[in-house]
Amino acid sequence: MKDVELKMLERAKALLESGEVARVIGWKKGEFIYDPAPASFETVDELKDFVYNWFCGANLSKYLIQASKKEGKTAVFLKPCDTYSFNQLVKEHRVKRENIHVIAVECLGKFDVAKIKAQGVSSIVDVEVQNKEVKVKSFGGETVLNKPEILLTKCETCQKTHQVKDEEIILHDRPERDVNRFAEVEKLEAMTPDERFAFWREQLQKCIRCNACRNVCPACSCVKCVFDNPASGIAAKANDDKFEEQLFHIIRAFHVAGRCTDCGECSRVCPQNIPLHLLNRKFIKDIDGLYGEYQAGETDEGKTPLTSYTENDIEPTDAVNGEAK
Amino acid sequence: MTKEERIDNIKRISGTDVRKCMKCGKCSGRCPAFKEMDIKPHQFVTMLAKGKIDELLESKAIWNCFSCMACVERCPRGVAPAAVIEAVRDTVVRMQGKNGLKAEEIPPIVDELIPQQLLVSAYRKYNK
Amino acid sequence: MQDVTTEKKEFTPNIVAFCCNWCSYAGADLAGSSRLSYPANVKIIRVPCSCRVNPTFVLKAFQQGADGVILCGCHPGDCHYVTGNYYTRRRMALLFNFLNYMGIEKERTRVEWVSAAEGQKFSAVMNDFVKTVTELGENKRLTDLRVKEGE
Amino acid sequence: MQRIGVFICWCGSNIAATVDVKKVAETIKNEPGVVYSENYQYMCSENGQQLIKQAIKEHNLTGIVVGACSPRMHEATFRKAAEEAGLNPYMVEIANIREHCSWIHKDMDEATEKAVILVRTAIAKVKLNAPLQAGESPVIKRALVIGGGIAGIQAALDIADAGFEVDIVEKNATIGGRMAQLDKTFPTLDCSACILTPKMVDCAQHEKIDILSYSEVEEVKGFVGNFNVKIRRKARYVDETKCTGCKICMEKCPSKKGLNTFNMGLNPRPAIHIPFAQAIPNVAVIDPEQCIKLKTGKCGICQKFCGVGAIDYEQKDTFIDREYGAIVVATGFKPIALDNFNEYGYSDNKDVITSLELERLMNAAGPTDGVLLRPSDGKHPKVITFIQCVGSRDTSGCGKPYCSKICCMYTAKHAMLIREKYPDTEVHVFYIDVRTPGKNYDEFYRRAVEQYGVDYIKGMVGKVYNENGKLMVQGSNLIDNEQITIESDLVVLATAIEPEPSVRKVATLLTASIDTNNFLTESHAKLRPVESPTAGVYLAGVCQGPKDIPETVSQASACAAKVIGLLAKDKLKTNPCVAMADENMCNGCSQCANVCAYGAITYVEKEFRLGGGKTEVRRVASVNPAVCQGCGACTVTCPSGAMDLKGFSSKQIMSEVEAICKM
Repeated sequence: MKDVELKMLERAKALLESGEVARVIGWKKGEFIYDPAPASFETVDELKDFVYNWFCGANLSKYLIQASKKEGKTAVFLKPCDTYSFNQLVKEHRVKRENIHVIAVECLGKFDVAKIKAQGVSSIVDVEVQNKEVKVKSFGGETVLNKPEILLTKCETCQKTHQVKDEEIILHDRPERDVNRFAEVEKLEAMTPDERFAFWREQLQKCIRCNACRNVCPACSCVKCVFDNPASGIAAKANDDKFEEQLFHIIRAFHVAGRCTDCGECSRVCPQNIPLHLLNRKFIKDIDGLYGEYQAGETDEGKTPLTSYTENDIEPTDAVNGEAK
Repeated sequence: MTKEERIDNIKRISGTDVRKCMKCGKCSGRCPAFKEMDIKPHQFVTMLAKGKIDELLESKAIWNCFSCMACVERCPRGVAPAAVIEAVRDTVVRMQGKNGLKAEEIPPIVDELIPQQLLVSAYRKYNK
Repeated sequence: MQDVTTEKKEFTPNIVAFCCNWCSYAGADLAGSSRLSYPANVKIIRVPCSCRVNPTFVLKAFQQGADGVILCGCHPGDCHYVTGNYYTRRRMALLFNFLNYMGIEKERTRVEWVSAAEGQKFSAVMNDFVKTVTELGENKRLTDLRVKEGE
Repeated sequence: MQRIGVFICWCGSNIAATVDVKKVAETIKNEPGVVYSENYQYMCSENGQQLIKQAIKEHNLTGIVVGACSPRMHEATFRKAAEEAGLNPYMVEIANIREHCSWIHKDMDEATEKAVILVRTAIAKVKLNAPLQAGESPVIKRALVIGGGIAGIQAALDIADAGFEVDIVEKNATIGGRMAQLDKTFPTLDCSACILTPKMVDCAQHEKIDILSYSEVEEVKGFVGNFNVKIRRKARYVDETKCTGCKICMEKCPSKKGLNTFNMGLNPRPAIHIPFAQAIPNVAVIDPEQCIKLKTGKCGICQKFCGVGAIDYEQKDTFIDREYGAIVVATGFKPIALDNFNEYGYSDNKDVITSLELERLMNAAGPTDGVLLRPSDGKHPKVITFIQCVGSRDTSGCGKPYCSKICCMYTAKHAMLIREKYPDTEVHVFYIDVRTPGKNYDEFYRRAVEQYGVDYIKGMVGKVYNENGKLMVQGSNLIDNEQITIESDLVVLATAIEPEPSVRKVATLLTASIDTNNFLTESHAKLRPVESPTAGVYLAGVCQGPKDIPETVSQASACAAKVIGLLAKDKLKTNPCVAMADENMCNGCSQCANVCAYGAITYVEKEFRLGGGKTEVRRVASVNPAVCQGCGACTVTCPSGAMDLKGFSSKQIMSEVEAICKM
């Protein structure tokens, strides 16, 4: 991972020094190794804080909405999953493709520090990875963990590849993987309606309406959100009843339906650990099942499933009955 | 059972809505047993609709019907005159109390001249 | 405050029907002029096209105490706005599936295509929908309890 | 503060019978915002509207709600009344307490309670109404007529005589339609060609009329006043401008085995042909399925003999794009297929024919040059039996549930003409009811019975079977309560008629509503019988329902009157309830443009002040109010709710939902 970071640093310096770009968007060191934060570097010496390690899970494409409006070009490091969101933002004219210099950066999966801590390791200093083995160095010494167990949820089922790039920094190829990302969704669908209702009641009542999911989601980047627009009739700042907990997440999932690239950021940032990706994946599974395979963000133009139709789509009643287990 | 109840009972057994008949006469036009019948198929439907079941119950026609279902096949309004005739016949047989024809009685009287149709029709008529 | 503990008032569901102005609203009018009755607790809101119905309206109806929401539109291919009902069909198929995924009974929501000449069908659909929702009982899973107890 | 007036109509007893109108008006009085609440027997009457105008002036109302019949009936009436009293017409809302309440509920309390809720819902909406101004859009002064039969011809002539340009698009090689195939017409026994062909010639010679024969409508865009239509000119393989109609090619063409569709397939015709003598345009057409040259590349005889070199085997379909202000649909009808009616033996007996085939047999230009001969052996039929209602009035699923309306009259016509021309022929007619309403119709039918001795039998035919060369027609005679069998030489079936199948495609193109029998639905069965609910589309002839020639012609002229009324205007009021984007909230993500069926949404780059002197250029949607039809698809696709629909805004509908759910 260090070799990739070095190469990225080199490229960032070169791009800034040559003036080809006005800024580079990447990650900067946080307090610890496991909390790097997205950052914009305008000058070479700012780059001393630059970092790219196993904890850089954030999807940087959303920051490009503002960046592409600024003067001069912006370079950005995009992991494979981020590139789908980037394409989707270009398709929706939120990001001007010509203002962005995309550097496709290698990603072999990112770690979830909560999962490492859950295995009893604390005060992590460094991490070394040898394909499936992860050596975690901490004050208490060194422990070896199994990589698949500490991956971010979104990385567990990741089969994504870079969809767009102006240049790339890929030093190790990633093993092919065949995994059913809808397993969880199918498990839920297999439940009875009462069990499903109980499951989601239990999850959604944890929602504190902090809007972290909305603020991080590339597809959820309206100039003014419908929940902040009094003319919409559903404007609200807090969930002061169980209905509004459901309403917020149903409408958010519906708005991103057909546009959500399944980048998993919503679940990653949710402070209450609500598996929000299971909501979006349900829409994705239904769209694939009812209207044909569709992966948002594979291209940067054309219509989405909810803004297109065929003369003989399935009738809603059959869709629901067909689906209901 | 009052007369009204019997009328409704016959209507229910026939399983057909006699008011849908538009009096076109196609059923009678097609009925092979028309000549022997004292009350014709189209009359059955109209008289049942009007509730005049006494004549129907005493009629000879309920026994002449072959149950060949040509009238049901042809009716443009989806009415089933044969079912009405059969319903009246069932009522008469049930009113007699005994079950006219038992299955085991058939083999001895069967010979190769009897058309299959007649056998089925006889069984329908007398075994209730 | 309605006393819930005593013998429950025989449950009559509250149904909101969104009808498109060109076909199903005209179908409802024809059902009216042909005196084809359906339960009084079905109330119709006129929208220019079934594609005007936003999922937020459907959810708002449930929040305000509706027990069933039905959308009526023109038969696909006959839409006055050419493609309106094609989008409705996709949106509602996905929304209903999603509500069902969240445990909301799938019988509470329905889409029916009723043309201006189908008064008979409109009345039959409404009677059937009210019967289905009545058997299902009151909507307890997607509603704002304050609204029910409050006003 | 809102000052809302509510007017509850009795509609005579239609509403008052099951809704306590006084109680409704009383309860509504204490609704917040309501300053005036009245009930009256007939709100739509002159003094009903006077009541509204007075109330608006006296109580200076800011909005009114009328609890009455469906808005589809009198919304325009009440809007006009409000406008005359100085109130913006779009500050009016209708609560449908008749069709959706009084007429379908029997219990007084239940209906009254529902009426109150419906009125309350309308009040909730009117409180959020904004005054709207109808926009304007130009009218293109040209009409399109789809279908060149008598309906299309009559409509085109009337419109053209008013000075407007008209295009007739006819899918066959010649105009004339079904009427051209008839021999005589009831009730006057005029020869059909004699009264039709002069009108066809008028069309051809009228400088305002452009006949596009052998063509079909391919695409329709736009809306009333601004239709943009793409028309496909099918390849004739003959140059219309050169062909003189000399018919040498027809004589020389070796491929003669084709079925003459004009004569209902009763006689053959060559691959290259002119459908009938008086065809307009009098130009040949080649049937590609039958032409040896087009199928195998050999032959080409017609090209050799053509004096003017009009034959062109390379001709391809061409497309033309034209703009129209109004469209008349006159696509006509055809007899139904008789596959479900083998009890009449149509498919296995040549001498069991449909009435349209009889028209051709009796027509001088027909396959037998007007001499009525049996198709099987060409002999004179001595006994002819007619069977009425074949496939009509049939709810069993085999045929059509409706009465085809014209068969009783044309069967009486056929019977009369046969008895007059061949007095020694016996004519029987099996009928269920003879339906000959209107002027001179019943008298016409009675002449067949009383003067020409046609035997009308009240009863229906159960079976037609062939017995040693004779057609045995077995049926019931209900008057004599007998079953009779008539030995006939010829059996004529009065077959049900159905709209031309291609009308379904036309309906989809025009977004005109159509019913399950493929008849186009009129805007209002009694009050607007020749207009489709889709503005700018008019219906003439059997495409709207079974009818005879006199009715078709009057409907065609009615359509023409409507079209002339429309084209006479320079500007058309456009629907103000159109979409509108709030620029401050718009993401410029073009999801809305993706779902707009009319292409009414475009994008502009605009500068927005961010405060602190900084500005930002953003791409925002802008709706063209003249093109937008107000369907609302974009308002739901727009995640942020920036796109909203005037007259049916999200807030209005939300308030309606809230009011309607309140117990």
